[in-house]
Amino acid sequence: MIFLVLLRRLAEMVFVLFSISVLVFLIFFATPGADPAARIAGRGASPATLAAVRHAFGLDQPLPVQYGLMMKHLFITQDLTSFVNPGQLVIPAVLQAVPVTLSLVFGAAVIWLIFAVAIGVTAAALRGSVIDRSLMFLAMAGVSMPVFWLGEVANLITQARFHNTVLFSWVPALGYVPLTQNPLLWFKSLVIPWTVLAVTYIGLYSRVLRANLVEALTEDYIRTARAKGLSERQVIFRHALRMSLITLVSMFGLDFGALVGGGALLIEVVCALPGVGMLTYQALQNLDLPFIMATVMYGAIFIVAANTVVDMLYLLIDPRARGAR
Amino acid sequence: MTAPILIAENLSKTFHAGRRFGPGGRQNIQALSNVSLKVYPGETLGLVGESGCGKSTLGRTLLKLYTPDAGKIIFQGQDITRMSERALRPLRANMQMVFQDPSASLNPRRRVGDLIAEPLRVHNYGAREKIQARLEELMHLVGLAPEHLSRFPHEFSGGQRQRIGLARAIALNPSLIIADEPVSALDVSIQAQIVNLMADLQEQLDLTYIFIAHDLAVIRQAAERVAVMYLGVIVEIGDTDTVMLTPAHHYTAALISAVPEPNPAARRARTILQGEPPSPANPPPGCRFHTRCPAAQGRCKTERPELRPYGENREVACHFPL
Amino acid sequence: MKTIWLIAAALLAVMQAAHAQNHRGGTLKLVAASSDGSIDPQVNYTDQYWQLFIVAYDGLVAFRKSAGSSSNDIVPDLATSVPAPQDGGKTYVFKLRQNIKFSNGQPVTPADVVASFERLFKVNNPNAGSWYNNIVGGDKCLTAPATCTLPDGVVAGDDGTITIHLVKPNPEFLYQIALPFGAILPAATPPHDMGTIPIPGTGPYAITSYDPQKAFILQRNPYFKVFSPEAQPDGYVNEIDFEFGVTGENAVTAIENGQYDLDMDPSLPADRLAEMSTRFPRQIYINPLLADYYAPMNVNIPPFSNLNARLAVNYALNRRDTVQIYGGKNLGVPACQILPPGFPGYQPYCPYTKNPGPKWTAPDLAKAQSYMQKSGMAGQKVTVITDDEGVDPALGTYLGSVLNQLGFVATTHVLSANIQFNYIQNTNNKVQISITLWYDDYPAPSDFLNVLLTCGQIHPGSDNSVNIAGYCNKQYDAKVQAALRDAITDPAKANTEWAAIDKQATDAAAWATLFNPKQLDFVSARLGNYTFSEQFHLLFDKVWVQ
Amino acid sequence: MLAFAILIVIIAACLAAPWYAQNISQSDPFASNLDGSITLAGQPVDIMQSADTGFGVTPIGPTWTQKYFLGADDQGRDVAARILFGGRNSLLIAAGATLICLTLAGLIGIVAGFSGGFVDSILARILDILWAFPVYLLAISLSAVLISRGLKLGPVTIDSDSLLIPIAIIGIVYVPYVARPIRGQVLSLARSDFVLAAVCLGVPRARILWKDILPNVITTLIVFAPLMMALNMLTEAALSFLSIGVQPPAASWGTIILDGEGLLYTRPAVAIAPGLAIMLTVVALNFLGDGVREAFDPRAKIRVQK
Repeated sequence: MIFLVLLRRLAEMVFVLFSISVLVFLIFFATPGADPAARIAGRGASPATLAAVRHAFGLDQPLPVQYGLMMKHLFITQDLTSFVNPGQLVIPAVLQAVPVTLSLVFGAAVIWLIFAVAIGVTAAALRGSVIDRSLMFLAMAGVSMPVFWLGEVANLITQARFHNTVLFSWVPALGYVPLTQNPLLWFKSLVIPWTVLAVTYIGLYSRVLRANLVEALTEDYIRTARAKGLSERQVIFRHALRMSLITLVSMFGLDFGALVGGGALLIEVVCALPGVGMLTYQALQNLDLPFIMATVMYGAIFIVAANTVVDMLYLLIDPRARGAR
Repeated sequence: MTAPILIAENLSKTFHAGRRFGPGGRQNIQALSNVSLKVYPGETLGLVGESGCGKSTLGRTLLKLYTPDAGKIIFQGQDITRMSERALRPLRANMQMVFQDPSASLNPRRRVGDLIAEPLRVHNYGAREKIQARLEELMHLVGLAPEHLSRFPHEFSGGQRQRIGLARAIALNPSLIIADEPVSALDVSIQAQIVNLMADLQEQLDLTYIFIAHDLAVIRQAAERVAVMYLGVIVEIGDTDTVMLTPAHHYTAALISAVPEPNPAARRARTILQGEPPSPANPPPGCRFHTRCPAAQGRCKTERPELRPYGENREVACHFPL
Repeated sequence: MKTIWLIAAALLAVMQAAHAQNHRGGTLKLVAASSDGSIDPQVNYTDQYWQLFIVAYDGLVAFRKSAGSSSNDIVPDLATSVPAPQDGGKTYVFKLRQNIKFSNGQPVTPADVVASFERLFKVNNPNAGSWYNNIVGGDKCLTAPATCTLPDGVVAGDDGTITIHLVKPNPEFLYQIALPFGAILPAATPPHDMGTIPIPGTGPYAITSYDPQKAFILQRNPYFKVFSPEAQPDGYVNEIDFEFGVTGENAVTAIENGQYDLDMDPSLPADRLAEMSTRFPRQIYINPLLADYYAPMNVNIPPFSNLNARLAVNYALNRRDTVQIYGGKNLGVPACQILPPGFPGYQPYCPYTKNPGPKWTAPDLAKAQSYMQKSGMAGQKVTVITDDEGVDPALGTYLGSVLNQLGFVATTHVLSANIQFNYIQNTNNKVQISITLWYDDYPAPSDFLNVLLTCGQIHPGSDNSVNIAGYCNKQYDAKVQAALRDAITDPAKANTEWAAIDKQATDAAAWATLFNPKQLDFVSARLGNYTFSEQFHLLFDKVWVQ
Repeated sequence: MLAFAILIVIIAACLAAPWYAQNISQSDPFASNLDGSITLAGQPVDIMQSADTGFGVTPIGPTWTQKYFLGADDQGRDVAARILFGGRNSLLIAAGATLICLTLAGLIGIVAGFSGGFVDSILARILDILWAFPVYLLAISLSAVLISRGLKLGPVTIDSDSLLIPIAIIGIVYVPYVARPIRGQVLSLARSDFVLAAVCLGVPRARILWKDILPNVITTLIVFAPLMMALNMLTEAALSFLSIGVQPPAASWGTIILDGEGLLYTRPAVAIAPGLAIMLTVVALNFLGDGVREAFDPRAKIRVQK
């Protein structure tokens, strides 16, 4: 049965990806200043040269044929090359960027989960108190900050204003150092981006967790647990938290997928991390269709895959979902 | 006997649950299978059975809220089975429904007056003043104060809400009301009030009821005739007293014996049903009850018993009736 | 006396050699925000990569590798001497040097030269249709690049001579083949854009790897021996690493910390200039560029189809403000005319100023307003198209503000730097006014006055229509042709003609020239022997890092 | 309701922008002022201050006086006045996009959920596609096209510098986020007893939609409104920061952050102030959203009744 579901999901995914690729393709060709031939040929090329380039790159073919060729190069022969950096293979470039994005998102995820659970549980345990209210206000502030702005401010503080103080003198210059090259530097160079990226999610998750916990604490089974003489802490940790985490897990799946799929674009740009988001950003800046296509496909795959995984998890966790839908 | 107000002939209805390639695949749930029924003017026909047996589906199909896959519905001599919603609209005034959960069937965002006036407006009852007068009259009929017209449903108790539901149902002077478990969501004391109110209204307004319930006690109180359903099939139909006292179908017997008897002396040997009812998605062949029937024999497994007359005013679908 | 001189000379030579020995070695580390396309020298048309190509490839002739204006001179490179034109300027005979090897060990032969010229067409060189098609057979190659041969155009003789025949005389031919496009490559080089795959060359360095996401690396060419010190001296550093992915602010910090030697991006972050100049004054080099920052105005669509409107803009522009935006008075010189200072044919000329004369002093707002009134264009909507790189958005915003003050209703659109230059050229986009920058390709006035302002450079509907203003004047074109003809026989006369043409173009006000920018290089503390060529900027084979 | 009060103050302040520019800062926040000067403590001070070395020009920093309260940007314009003007655009775009998003999402959700069948499948597919399209990629791609060429759709022509473009783009990208829950709600409403009851009463479908379904959907949309507006505000800032939102000389908080990015090391106030403005507004909107949800959400109400 699971196999059938997967099959159906796969078909849906292919359809969605196909539509997105067509959309991207059309948007690109509708964009002025995006004549790839002119950019491949270089500045000042004469019309005859332009025509020759157009022919050499198959850009004089009808759009559907061009689309088909591009898809063939992207998925079948996997030798799609850039329009802007001729000869540059698209797929290795994306694969090269993935570890950067994964490093960024993984680290941030660890931070945000730890802090969100800590804050959420604290606030729920102390619900109604001043601490609860301040924590929730801070969480809301975290959700409400433009992430690129926070990144800029963090850079200002750690790279310039207070770089020479004890507090931030350890912060290396912006950029990415591969884990394999220098683990310590890898860690140091990612701490600030991790924190910046985590702030929004800490806010979001801690608020959701607190709300769930508070609601769970009014449920019957919690009352039973209390009646059995369990302490408040035991009630929260053994019972309420376990149920509330299910919501968090599904949120986490979707957010993680979106971020790995290129959602961390702004933070990568601001912190100069050469991840998938940065690659996407540059491709869009360059209007480099092969790259745009590859990164959008990659991002969409992650988003759809994350959706599927979350749905599957739901099926596993919650048997009721199986009959329904 | 007068002509039936409503005739159902061989109604079948199958629901499709799930998507073809969805989790669990596509399921065909046969909610009604060859159901035939006649309802006579002025009577109350009880419809009883376990939950999931298709009685609500039958009620809704009779009102064309669901379109049957096969069979015929004849209401006041007109075949409404294939009628368009537009053509049906005038007839809707004559057939109404009362729902189980009045808090769900009354839009919580609309005022009571608005809710009750809805059918009047839709069927062009008349000018605003005329409607207002009718509203007050209706409130009076169901035992509510006219001042309550401007309130929202959630400001009422369950029983009061069901009265509102009744007021809306009778607003257009229908001939037939299908009441789908109208009291099962209510406290027992309130149940009796509503059942009595319905009886009063029946008398005053010359109503015909189909009264759906899973509670035999309520049926016994409210209905003159009763139809017993099991897995989308009517297994027994007849006068309430006859059916209750001398059930002919083994399922009816089991159902009745499950009811706690207030008088210990009258306690009979109880037929306890074994196991869960089979899934309507995959009903057993032959007699649908044979998997749980104490008297089942080989024939029951293959041959489906038809509803056949059995005594006076009674029909039973069983190869080996009691 | 003589002996003393000899001893002194010998001593000096030894000292110099020791000097060279001391500084030899190390890795020059360059950095930029992003890569710049193909590393095929016959394809890539960017200043950044040209700067690297000239230490890896040679043409028959080259620009002299030296500081100052002598860097505009043509010197022999793979050819033994710079040939004088024959046959009224239609024939050039080169003699190829012997015993020169490519970085893959193969010798350079006349066949390589012939193949390299044919390859220009096969790879669709951007100037194949505007420069090199003047070689006999070039036009045919243009229509069928794949099968291009130049049997009557580039002829290899038995004695190691190469004879090139042109369709018509061209005073700029030697310049055109001295650029990296004219690089002589092995005949076996595949006849398509090699993209990211290095091609062997003859310079002191050879490209060893290129990843547009990461780095461009050159190492010493083991087969290189100095054959023409003026054109191709030996380099000091052993390796040149050019890394990508570090943007302005971070690059400055990294150079301050000595992690890199030079930021290759054209403009440095404006808000760091003051800090750099006060903290690290000795690491800053300023050199004038043969370039114009200008605002081309489309003379074919309103409101700038009206001469008075164009004049109004020219009079109203406070060019000092634009220099302020660019980074201050030391980084740019206000200008009104087309040709940059120091260019052949340059005669200082500025009509659009308070006191018209050779120099711009201040805007003349009264005149601007009166021209504006005459134009009747007040209230017209105008969109300034600028790019998002460096100070360009700020210049665009400023221009918009000036237009608004004049009475237009102006907004500024910021497009990605990677598309803006193509976008403003395409007539379909109906760009009214924009901000752009033009560097010379080589020191000939035609590179501005012919390329940017003649009818032949307008290609409607194409992304390559470099006469952005769409200025087309038959009489002007005739003058340009005359000057081009005279340049072959009488360069001095031609320069006088160019000065007049410059004046005419300036008066037509198809542009509002803003200023001539200067190149600010912020280098690491260890970088020495900074040598700035007017053609190719910092020469990497001249600098040392230890 | 503190949140609401804060919002009102912010909106009022932004509405007062022209008054501020005219009477307090006395400068045109849209005109470059590169060679102007002001008098500070009796001394004339250049607005754009050239470094002694002749390299680099630094705008004046916060004066904390009525003129150039927060200093100048790289065009010598009064940042405080620009923030007030920018706030108008930021709020307008966020509100406009919210309106578009909710209208579209409501329509799609209702049509999909209520008509079911083929139409529903088509609409659900479209939502799936938009959903899987990474938000920023979609926004950036659309902006790249629209900002540079404007939009011509039959009789409708939108100038490329029109605020409608960012409004439309931001409005569209979040449609699936709202349309999906709305569709779900309509689906369950369409199967609810009270809709069945209405059918039974012979109420025409259109009237059921209008009287029974729409009011419920609108309530949900109202609950969504402040939250979407907060989200749109952040998105607008991000797009403008990538210079594909509001185009100069018009300003929004996002473009001012972008202006400030180039001055981050010397004049951080230019970038920090609009960021704080965004944060304050979005916090207020989010709290307002919580308030609205508590006021409207039936579950919350039941809890109150208990």
